[in-house]
Amino acid sequence: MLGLLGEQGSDFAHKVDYAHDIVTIISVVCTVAIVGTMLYFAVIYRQRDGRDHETPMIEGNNLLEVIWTVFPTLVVIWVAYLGYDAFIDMRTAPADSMEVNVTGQKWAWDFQYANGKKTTGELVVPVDQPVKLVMTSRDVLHSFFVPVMRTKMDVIPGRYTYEWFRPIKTGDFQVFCTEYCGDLHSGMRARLKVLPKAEFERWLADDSEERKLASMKPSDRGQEIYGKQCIACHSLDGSPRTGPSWLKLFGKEGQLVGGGTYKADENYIRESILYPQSKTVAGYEAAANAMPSYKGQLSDDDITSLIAFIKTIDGTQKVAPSQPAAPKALDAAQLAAMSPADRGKALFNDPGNMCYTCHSIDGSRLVGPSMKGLWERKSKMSDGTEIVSDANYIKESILKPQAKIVEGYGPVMPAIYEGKLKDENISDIIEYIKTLK
Amino acid sequence: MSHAHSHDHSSGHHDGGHVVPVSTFLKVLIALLVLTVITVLAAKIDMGKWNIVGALVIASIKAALVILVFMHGKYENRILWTYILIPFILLAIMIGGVFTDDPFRSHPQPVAVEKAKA
Amino acid sequence: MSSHAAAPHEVAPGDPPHIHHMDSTTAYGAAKLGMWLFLATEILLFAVMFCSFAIMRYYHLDKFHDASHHLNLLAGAFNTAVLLFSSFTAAVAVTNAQRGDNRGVVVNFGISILCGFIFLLVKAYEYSEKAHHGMFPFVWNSNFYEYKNFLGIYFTMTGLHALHVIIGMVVMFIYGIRPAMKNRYSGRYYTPVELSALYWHLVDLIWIYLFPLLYLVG
Amino acid sequence: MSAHATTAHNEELNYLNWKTGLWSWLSSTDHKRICFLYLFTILIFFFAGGAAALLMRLELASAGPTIPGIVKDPHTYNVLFTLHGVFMIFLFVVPGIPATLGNFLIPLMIGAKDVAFPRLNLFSYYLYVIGATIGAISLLHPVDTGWTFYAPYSTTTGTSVSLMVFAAFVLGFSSILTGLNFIVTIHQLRAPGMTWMRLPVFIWASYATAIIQTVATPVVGMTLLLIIAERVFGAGIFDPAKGGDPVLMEHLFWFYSHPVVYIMVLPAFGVVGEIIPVFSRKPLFGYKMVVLSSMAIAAVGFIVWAHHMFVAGISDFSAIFFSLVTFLVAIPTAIKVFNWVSTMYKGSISFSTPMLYAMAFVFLFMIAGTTGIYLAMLGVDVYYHDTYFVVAHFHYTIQGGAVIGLIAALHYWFPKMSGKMYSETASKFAFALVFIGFNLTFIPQFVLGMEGMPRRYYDYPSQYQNLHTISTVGAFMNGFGYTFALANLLWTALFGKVKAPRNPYNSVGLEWQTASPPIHENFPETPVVDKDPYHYGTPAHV
Ligand code: HEA
Ligand code: HEA
Ligand code: CUA
Ligand SMILES: [Cu+2]
Repeated sequence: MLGLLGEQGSDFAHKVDYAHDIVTIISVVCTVAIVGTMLYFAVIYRQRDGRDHETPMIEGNNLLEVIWTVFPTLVVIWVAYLGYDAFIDMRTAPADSMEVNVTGQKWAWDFQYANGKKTTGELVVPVDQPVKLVMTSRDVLHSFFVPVMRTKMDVIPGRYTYEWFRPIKTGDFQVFCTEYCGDLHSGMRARLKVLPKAEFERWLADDSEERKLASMKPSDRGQEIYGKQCIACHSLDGSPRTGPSWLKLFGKEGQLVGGGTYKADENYIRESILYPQSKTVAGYEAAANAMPSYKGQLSDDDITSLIAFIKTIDGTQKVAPSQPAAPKALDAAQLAAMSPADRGKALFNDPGNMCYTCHSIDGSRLVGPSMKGLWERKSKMSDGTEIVSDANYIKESILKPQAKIVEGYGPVMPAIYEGKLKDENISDIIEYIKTLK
Repeated sequence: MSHAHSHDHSSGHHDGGHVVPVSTFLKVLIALLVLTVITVLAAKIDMGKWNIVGALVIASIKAALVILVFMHGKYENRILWTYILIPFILLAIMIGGVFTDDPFRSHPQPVAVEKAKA
Repeated sequence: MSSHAAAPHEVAPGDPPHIHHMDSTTAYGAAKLGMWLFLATEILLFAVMFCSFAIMRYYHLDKFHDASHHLNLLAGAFNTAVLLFSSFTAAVAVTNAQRGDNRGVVVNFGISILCGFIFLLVKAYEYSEKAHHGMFPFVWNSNFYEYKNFLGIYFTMTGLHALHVIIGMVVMFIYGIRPAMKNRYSGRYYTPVELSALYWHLVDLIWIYLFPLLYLVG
Repeated sequence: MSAHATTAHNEELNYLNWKTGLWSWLSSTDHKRICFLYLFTILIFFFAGGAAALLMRLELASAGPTIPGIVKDPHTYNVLFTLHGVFMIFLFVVPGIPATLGNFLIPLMIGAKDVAFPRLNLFSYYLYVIGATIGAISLLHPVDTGWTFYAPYSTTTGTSVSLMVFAAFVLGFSSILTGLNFIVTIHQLRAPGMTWMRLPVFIWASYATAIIQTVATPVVGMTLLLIIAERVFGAGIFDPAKGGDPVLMEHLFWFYSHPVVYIMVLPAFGVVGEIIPVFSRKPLFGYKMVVLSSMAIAAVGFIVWAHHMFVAGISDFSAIFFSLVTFLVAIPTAIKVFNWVSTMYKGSISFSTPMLYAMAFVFLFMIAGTTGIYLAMLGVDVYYHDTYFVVAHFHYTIQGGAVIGLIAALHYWFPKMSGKMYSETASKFAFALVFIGFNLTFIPQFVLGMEGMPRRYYDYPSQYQNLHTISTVGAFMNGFGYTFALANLLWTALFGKVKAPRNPYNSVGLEWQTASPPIHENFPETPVVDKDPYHYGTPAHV
């Protein structure tokens, strides 16, 4: 009715809002009536000309007392019921809920699906499907609050708690941490993405992310993990954050809290990741317990990669905090209904293909050449030849990226599209490129 | 106690307290020691969860004896009794309130994750 | 703990001290009510521990059972008897004071304080025994890690209780024994004796619950 | 005014000047002087906490870092709101009305010469000072836990939590001893004829408050000690990593910290109950019900604590139980509000500053109380918990209730306390600033809460920015208003020229029947009471 709480995203949101509306109306009416009466009395019984007038000695009235005891009692019973009613829905997750494991830690949210897929900072769920979040924490209390879903629950170390909701619309929504958890409490946010069902299924089955990690060289993979898990507390440029900087960390020696010394070799770093509490670098007493253990969270390979990355840090690296929200992926039915050029655009922007991360469409130079004006452009190759970018050239460049390299660019494009993109996909993409004049 | 300044402690002593004979105290001491022995013996028998109930009941009898006789509780007025009882009532409320929580908590389990496909 | 126990000089021994803002009957009632209120706060201090005990025991029932068997039952029972006896002598001291028997107050409170010392010695022995086995704060032996919840509660509760024993002994000495040695008390004035004794009974009262909970049922 | 029979010399001697020198104040056991000791100390912390609030508000004025020169990182912000909360709650508002006005008024209103244990009273004050000092020492490495000290954050963070909670423990004992003293005073030292049903409602409210202070505070004291135990030797009671239960800590904390909100507001209720009859020239409507409701609030206040924990992971059963009982508090509070308003019916109402504050109180407390009802509703609180709606709710209750009540009282009893009359114009101007500034600060925060803005956030998404900016503007106005109101009183007390008469408002209260300011032991001779309180008006009209 009043819409005070904003957009409704779950099926029980309207119950909460209804209870909220009712109590709002009651409160406003009561306040206006009481304060109004008071002001009315104040005006009509005011002393005139600063002179006292005679007043009756009224000491009370039993009937009135009964009325204003019973009336609020009835009102609060009503609103208590409304609150209870909405609450019970929130606590009763349907049996067919899709369960997702949620883990809070300072200061990020991790999600894991039944098929093993993991994400950080982004919870993706299908629309119209009840979702039950089973939550725990690695360090201190957190709280998972999704305003549009009208739900919230504390996340407690050593225990599991749950909350659930049934999204009624697709979209991108805000998630907050609402239990104070330390320095970056206000930064501990996440996105909730509600996708159409089919699209969600595709997203869930997609494991290219993991494969990408597996195919990377260790130090790059370490860098990737750093950007997701470690960046909040450890800088690369020597500046202090919650924890020590990683600049020239490898091999460094120093003092520990409590008197000992350390040398940052492989074993020390491994121990610090798995058992962060066991040693604390002098000067970081305040953060002694700040770091959660990554035991069971990072695999041995992950840790080896991180160490490989740490070995390379000399102050030149720049890593952006993880994951810009990727553009939307579409489902097959939607794709079929589109024009070839639009389809190509969608493929170009599909998070599974990620062409957009290296190729701009506005002429600017990213990792690879821009797509703007590419069609039938003449370019010089690294071996000195000149080539017109026609359909064959583009197709070859997608499937066998290392075959020809444009002068001035590195041989960095991964050969991952063969078998993944079919001929018709490629021709769609070419149609799209044609439009980028 | 409405007239605080009036002498409503009626005994002949100025301070107005009740004098309890030493023999009464002695009897109570013996009772307390006997009850202690009973507690220890009762604890040797395994009665499951009744052990703690039994122990607490006996302890409460002992506590009552101490309050009533050693501490002159028997001879005190209503106001004092109110304040003697309040902490015990609050203790009961505290434990009662906390026990509306822990034993009734749900224990959801995280979903078992399939081994990630290679 | 009445705030006016030190007698102004004009008062004859045995008479209540002169207080400027109330008569002595009111003062007696006030002091006693005040003391009982203070005892109420002490009980509530321990209430938190009892509540924590109940919850921790609920979660770690088996560990509590096992851990409680590591306590020295004999020492605990002996200490219970010592405290009960000291409580008895404290109660007798009040009767003494009411009858104007200042010597009795000195003797009986003296015995109570002595019992307090014995209690503390036995407690210290128990603690050192625990420390020896690594079941003590700061020197935890990881073998007993699973008893930590029980032992954590055990040490906080008994430690806090021991602190109260010490306070009680000091109070009985300052407000009971010292004035009594100067024949301060009589049937007309014995408030500090009664209040000190009340405090000592509380120490006993709490132990009455601690003993079975910690040593017996665990 | 025929009471001027005493000699000129005698008239000049009062509790303010019968002994002079700083030491005579610092070592005084006179309840009226102790009132001033408290008043000055708590106001220091009010302004310190207020300064922290203003810094917070500046930082929040826009999204992202706003004043990086002062609040240089999120940690600094976290420290600020912790200090703000701890100062305001433990050092300002809990000792607030009880220890200042309670001290001044209880003996005067019941016709006693002093409180039951004057030296204990002074000792409580020094305990307070010791606690405050320990708290100040902890500022070397200031705490960042929030005033709630939730485990396991508080048991693991590196800041000096142990010192700060120990400070709170000591402050707690100060509060306990004050409460104990007042209970005994009210029981034992009433003047002849001052029966229970003739006690002014401020005394009843103070009595209810004192009971809460005495029996609730030890609970938080022990809980805080357990946090220290957890930090020092790992007692394993609250820290889940050691098998403890962090939610147990929350239970124990709120077992005190809910009742504590009534420590703050009950005396303010009492103040309003004193002011309205005087300025309406009518007896307090339904005296018995007002008295009863104070006691009922104190009692019911002990069984509702878990309404702060609806989403803390407590069982659903527990949440439902505590939600239901929470609503019970609304009923006695409602009774009070209705009775105050009815008192004005057919009155002869004048609008001195205290009356304006009292009427503002009724308005602000309606908002405060009704938003409390939102929060007590389970489904709604799940949404609102730890959002700015809660922040706005409790600033309305504490500031709109307790602080406005305190300021109203300081104005109302000012003539008695200082023997001077303050300027009505200046105080009404300050009132307007406070009233407008306060609403401007916190109404936007209700809206922020509705939009889901979480509390204890250093930074926020930019959609919330406009409301935050308005709130910041209001905060400065509000702070200026308080400063002005209190400075006006201080200035008048020191340099004011207008002497106050014995009974400027023509009140029937016992405290007004003695000189302004009162003599050292209050009354030349013990008064005898033979009338009900608030016998204003003409009986014939019934
Ligand atoms: C002086 C302080 C004070 C007072 C008086 C109150 C009064 C009330 N409070 Fe408030 N509260 C706080 C201080 C106070 N509170 C603080 C400090 C916090 C937050 C702590 C923190 O987390 O940091 C808090 C938080 C808080 C919460 C937890 C919110 C959360 O964290 O999720 C809840 C939930 O139930 C609540 C409820 C109430 C209720 C029902 C009342 C009732 O007593 C109000 C009753 C009064 C009325 C209802 C008005 C009069 C009634 C009528 C005229 C009748 C007509 C009206 C109706 C029938 C609706 N309060
Ligand atoms: C008595 C209780 C009390 C009082 C009076 C106040 C007063 C104020 N409070 Fe406070 N507040 C709390 C108790 C109180 N608060 C508590 C308990 C919390 C929760 C803490 C937590 O989460 O742990 C809180 C939290 C809190 C927050 C939420 C922080 C967050 O969650 O991130 C905010 C935000 O706006 C706020 C603002 C204010 C403002 C603007 C005032 C104003 O009314 C202040 C008015 C200003 C003055 C009285 C100062 C006047 C001083 C000067 C003019 C001198 C200026 C000098 C310099 C700047 C050097 N408070
Ligand atoms: Cu995590 Cu706040
Ligand atoms: Cu509350």
